[in-house]
Amino acid sequence: EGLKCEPGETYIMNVMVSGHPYWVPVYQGFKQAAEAFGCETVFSGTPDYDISKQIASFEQDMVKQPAGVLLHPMQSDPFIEPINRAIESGTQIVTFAADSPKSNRTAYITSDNLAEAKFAAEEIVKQIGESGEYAVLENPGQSNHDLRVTSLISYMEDNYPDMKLVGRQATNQDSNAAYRATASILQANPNLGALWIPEAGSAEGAVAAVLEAEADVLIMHADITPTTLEHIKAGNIHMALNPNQGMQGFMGFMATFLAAHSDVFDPFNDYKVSGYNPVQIPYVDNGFAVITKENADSFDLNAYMEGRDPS
Amino acid sequence: MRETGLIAIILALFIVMSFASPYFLTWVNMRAMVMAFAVEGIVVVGMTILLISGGIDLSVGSVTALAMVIAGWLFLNGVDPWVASAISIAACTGIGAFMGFFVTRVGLHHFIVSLAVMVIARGACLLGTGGRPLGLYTLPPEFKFIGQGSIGPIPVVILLFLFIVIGFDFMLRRTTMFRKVFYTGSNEKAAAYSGIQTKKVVFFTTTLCSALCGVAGIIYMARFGSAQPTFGIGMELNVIAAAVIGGASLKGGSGTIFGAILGAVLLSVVSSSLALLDVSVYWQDIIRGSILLAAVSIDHYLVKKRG
Amino acid sequence: MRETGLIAIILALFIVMSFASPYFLTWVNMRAMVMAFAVEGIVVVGMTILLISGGIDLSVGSVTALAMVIAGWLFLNGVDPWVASAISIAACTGIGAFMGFFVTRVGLHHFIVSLAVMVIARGACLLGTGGRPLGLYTLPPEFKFIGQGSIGPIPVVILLFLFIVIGFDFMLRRTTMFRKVFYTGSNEKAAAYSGIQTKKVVFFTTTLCSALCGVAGIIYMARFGSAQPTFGIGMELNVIAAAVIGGASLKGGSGTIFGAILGAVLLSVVSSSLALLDVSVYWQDIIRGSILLAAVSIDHYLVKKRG
Amino acid sequence: MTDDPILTISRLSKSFGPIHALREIDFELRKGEIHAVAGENGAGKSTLMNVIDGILQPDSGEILFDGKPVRISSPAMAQKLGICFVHQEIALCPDISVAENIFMAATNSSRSFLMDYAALERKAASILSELGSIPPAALVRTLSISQQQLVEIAKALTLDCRVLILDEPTAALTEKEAQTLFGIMRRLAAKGISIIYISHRMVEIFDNCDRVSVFRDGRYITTRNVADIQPSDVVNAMVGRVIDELYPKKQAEAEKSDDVILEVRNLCERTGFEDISFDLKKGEILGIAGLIGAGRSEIVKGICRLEGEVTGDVRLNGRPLNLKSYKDSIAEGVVYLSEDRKGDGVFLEMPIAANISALKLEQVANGLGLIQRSREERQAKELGERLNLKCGSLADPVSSLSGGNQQKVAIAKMLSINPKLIFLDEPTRGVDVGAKAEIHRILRNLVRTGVGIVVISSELPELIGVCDRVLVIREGTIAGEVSGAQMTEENIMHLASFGGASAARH
Ligand SMILES: Nc1ncnc2c1ncn2[C@@H]1O[C@H](COP(=O)(O)OP(=O)(O)OP(=O)(O)O)[C@@H](O)[C@H]1O
Ligand SMILES: Nc1ncnc2c1ncn2[C@@H]1O[C@H](COP(=O)(O)OP(=O)(O)OP(=O)(O)O)[C@@H](O)[C@H]1O
Ligand SMILES: [Mg+2]
Ligand SMILES: [Mg+2]
Repeated sequence: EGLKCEPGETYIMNVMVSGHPYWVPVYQGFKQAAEAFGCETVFSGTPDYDISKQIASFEQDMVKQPAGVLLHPMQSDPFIEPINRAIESGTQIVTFAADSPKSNRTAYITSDNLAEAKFAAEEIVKQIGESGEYAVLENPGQSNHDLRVTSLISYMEDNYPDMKLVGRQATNQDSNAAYRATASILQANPNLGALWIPEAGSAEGAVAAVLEAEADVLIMHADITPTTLEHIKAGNIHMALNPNQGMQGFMGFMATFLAAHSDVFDPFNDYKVSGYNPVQIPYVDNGFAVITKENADSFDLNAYMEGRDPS
Repeated sequence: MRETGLIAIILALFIVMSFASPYFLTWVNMRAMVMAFAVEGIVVVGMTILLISGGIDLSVGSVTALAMVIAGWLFLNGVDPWVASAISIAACTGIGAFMGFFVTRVGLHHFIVSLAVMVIARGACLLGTGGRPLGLYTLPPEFKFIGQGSIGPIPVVILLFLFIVIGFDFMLRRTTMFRKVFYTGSNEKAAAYSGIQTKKVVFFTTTLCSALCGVAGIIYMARFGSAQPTFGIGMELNVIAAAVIGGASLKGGSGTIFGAILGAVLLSVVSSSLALLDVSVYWQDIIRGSILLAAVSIDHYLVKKRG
Repeated sequence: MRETGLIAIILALFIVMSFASPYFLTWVNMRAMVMAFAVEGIVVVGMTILLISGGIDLSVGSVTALAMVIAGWLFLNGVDPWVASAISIAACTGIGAFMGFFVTRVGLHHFIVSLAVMVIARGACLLGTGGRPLGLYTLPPEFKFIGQGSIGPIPVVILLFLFIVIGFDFMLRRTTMFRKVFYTGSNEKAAAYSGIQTKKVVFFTTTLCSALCGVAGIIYMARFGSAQPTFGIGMELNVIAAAVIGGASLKGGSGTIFGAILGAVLLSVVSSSLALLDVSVYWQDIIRGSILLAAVSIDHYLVKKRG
Repeated sequence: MTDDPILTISRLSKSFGPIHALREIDFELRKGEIHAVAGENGAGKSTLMNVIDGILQPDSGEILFDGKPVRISSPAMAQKLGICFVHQEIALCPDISVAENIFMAATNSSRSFLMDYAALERKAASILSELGSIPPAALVRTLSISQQQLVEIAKALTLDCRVLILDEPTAALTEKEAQTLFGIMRRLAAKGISIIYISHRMVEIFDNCDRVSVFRDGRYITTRNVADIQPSDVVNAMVGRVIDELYPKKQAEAEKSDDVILEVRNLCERTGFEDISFDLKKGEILGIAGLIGAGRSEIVKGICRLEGEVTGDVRLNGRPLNLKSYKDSIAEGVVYLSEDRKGDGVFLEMPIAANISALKLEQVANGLGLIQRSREERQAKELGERLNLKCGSLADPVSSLSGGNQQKVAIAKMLSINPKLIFLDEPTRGVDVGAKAEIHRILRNLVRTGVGIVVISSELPELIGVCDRVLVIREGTIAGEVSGAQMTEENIMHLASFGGASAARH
């Protein structure tokens, strides 16, 4: 009765590249919320970076008729039809970290990449001044990384026209490629003041190059790995912006669960005649954490996972 | 038949799975499984023919993505989607001809030429989209039909797939034109001595493979209603693996489309089964690789035993 | 010398680049460029020898990552880092032996065996780390020295790289043991008819390649102070490309380590140059692929012309 | 036969880098004649044929076909003119059936869209039945070299040709198949088809050909009517000097010994042969004869542990020979020269010197296992000179050599380790008269120093000329043995075809 799961009521979290550590704390948040309501959870998806396989795994999830799926759709449009079909057959779908806006999913939980980029830009300006040189590494084709980079660049152009973008290299999360690219950027731009990196894998290589060249460059990046964490502690990386993955999973579950239990809610609108789910949450920002020397110890994922079940 | 062992292995997997999971033998699951490899299966056809002729193509993933990007870009710029698709397939065919030129005229190895083209085509995808997927939900429904529609209970994608597979399988077995592909791959010199223009044959198979990537790209576009510049990364290994599991030789001269498709089925069934059984992701790859190795070993043993 | 053309192309690139950018010919840039391919260069050595013997290995990227993960995991569990490294290299050697077994005893093709092992090793990386990178900054400084230290102005990594390259280049050219690798790859049957135990040779080269991946993984670990389960995805194509550009034949029987390293240099110089010139990322792949194709064509032309 | 030429070649030259394979060659082929081409190994015979077939392009010179100048740009074009070519080196598709191989050219030019496998196999069977028994549906990969040679010939016979080129077609054929082939050749010639026939066997030339052209060092020497000359004239023209005797003196009575070098008892192999027992005595050269597929090669390979799972006793110089692999065999000094030089005899793309040293690299290495280039080259040079090897540089790949010279490399490889016992399977396959005599002399000298020699040959005159005793194999068993005056072609052929019992009745 009330907001509680029936025995066996199951919620699935479906992602692509399911071995990626990013999902680990998200799933922990998802699971913790589910436990609070007595629900079961499954971590699903495809280990590959392959949309056909993710769609197949999503459709296979449906065979089990779960109450809801928290979905990270690898692409938005291809999932419209599968999502709508799932909802028709009684499974509620909420998207996270990537959206399928034209589908009937009831909610979307994500980090605000623009806010991250804006914060990073302001921090860079605060540290090296309003006129200086900066460079970015990027990962074209991956939308959240792309957004972090492009919005930082346009924010700088709009607000700090004297900040000069001197290098822009694709490194695709490969630390060795990042090492090579950073080394070259440093060579070509002896006055480089700051480096913005949209993910942690490239940051590891970039730090190695900066340290080797003994350059005085401010490094900021998004996401976190144990190695960049240590570099933050050692002062080699200025700070990292880490999306609040726990909140993403927790809110993701809440939104899915609430959509599946929408019978508790009778809002003042047309949902009964139009037939949509009354628990619509267009957009939830899960926020991000700023990791610095001071708070770094709280962001050791391995320490966090000590004694917890990853699946 | 060369493929008997493979069929037995797949059947065994089916039997095990239908006991392991009540969902396995459902219509929805079967459809999802076939849909997951049908379009890639079209590329497998092209790759198999190319392998038989003694070539190889690492660019299939990029070229498939480029097909989506070209057609999508044209459509967004006002071109009729059917015309855009035709142009895109023609462009992919041109890429194949470009590779064929470097292989047959300049004399480079397929591996290195297609590797370079893989990088170039991926770059072209990025350039054409600015790295962001193109949303194509405005594609007209009659176009989307080829990717999303069904005729009766059978998705159009699967019908297209079967049409291409059966057509090429028949031609490869029975037509004089495609027999030359075998001769060329088996011993290029012997084929040339018999008057076969082996360079033309290799040029043809190289071009055909890219053209089929173009077709696959268009179907993907209709199916997904979008064009993703990063689509198909790593596809080449999957596709080659399917052909090799199915009995194609990397040295050229042997292989069948039927076998290659069975190879693709095997890979797909294993992936789907692991997902269906909720095997931990941390174990999935290990199991997947081990099953692959075991299946190929068993098949090899059975083929050898039969002589 | 087979490599003259390649050297000329690299020199030409150097000359163009030193005009295009004043930073190109600096000591720091040169050092960074060498550092960027030195460790992968060790894998190139193993791959070249394997290619000469007629094999191929797609698992190099995963096995290198696994080397990092095994050593890192042991270290985090209290094992002395040197011991952990030795165990890790031994484990990689074991993986090579495992592949060698399937190739020489079961009779499968290198391609499919190493593809399966590529998947399995990647899975093992995920399993060993839970998908999370292992932070290893607590590695003792004398261990980190092999990845981060310098002797005089020369980084230890580069010294190790040179040591391995020169050592194997010499052995491959001069020792009876490695000559048998050429015989086996050139014509396996003729080698068997010369009393060479070709299976042992192939087993050896397969194992050696994985062992060198182990060594590379350990050096990477010391260099980056971390073990990333996703490290080295796609490395195999780069490594094979380097060997092939350097004149190794995918059919076996020919190739040199010197040439393969020149191939790696070429790929690395092109990448570094594009970064140094700040070429738009959307154009980089297109330019990179085109230069690769042009370089291989020119080299091929020069080799052919010389006869 | 008429005097009208169908093919006229004038002042044609072709070089490979520094090597002048053909220098201002003249050649004329008349309608309906069988025209032999003779010359030492490396004289340029195959190169000329490759030019005629459009595989190679000449550097200069003119080709007239049917009186009209032509440029033959590819084998396809040659086929259109009606030129068919049986290559010296077998070039078949291993993974394809015999029938498809035979009709590859027909398939290529066929206008029909679909294959008609039934018809192919039917037609293939009828052609093959004339030549020997080969199942048309078998994959070529499973055939022995001699059978492949027959398929290669069958291929050319299916074509509608006006000029048929046969480049040493009988090198791997036994007498019986060779005679069948000659019959076919004469029938074709009678129909007006012109045939170019290349062979190092003078008997074949003089029995079957109308005219003979001789080449030496890439130069055209002369063309004569066979009726007007003697074999020795041809040999003299080829070599430029007189070869006094083709075969060395046989074992003298005084040299006979009862010491047994090799003793074979009850050797069996499940699929290949059974109950093979024989002795090889000191001082004798033992020959092994038999029809195609009789199992001669298999027996010898079985003894060396190269192939098959063999049971039975083998003793070398009185000691039991317990070999596990061919490596052990080499260590014991027992070596095998393969009949399939391209398939398993040489490393085509590796240097000549590296080929010759392959059996025992330790011989050219120092104590540390490092190969000494100079020693390797010296070894190759010495053996090359002994065998009259014609090559540019010893660092060149074997593929750049003429067929006969490749064979010499394979022989040099065997000799490099100073073996105790050598099995030679078709040792002089494709080797010219001069070098052949030289090889025979070397074999005889080796025997005198106590080395055991067993020769398998399909060329009966060679067996009879070189061996002191000949074993005849038929369907995997020993059908009989001949020696001394009994060693005649008739006796051997009879044993090979009908076995011992009927031979006794003879
Ligand atoms: N591809 C090649 N590259 C370099 N040299 C070659 C090549 N092919 C042939 N030659 C050389 O050309 C010369 C003529 O060779 P060819 O094969 O025509 O001789 P042949 O008369 O057929 O000899 P054989 O009786 O041994 O078959 C030889 O010196 C040979 O080494
Ligand atoms: N690789 C193979 N696979 C299958 N059968 C083979 C193979 N090699 C040889 N054979 C068969 O084995 C039998 C004996 O072959 P072998 O080569 O020993 O005969 P041979 O007396 O030396 O005759 P020749 O060499 O003239 O053909 C033949 O029937 C042949 O077809
Ligand atoms: Mg010849
Ligand atoms: Mg034989």
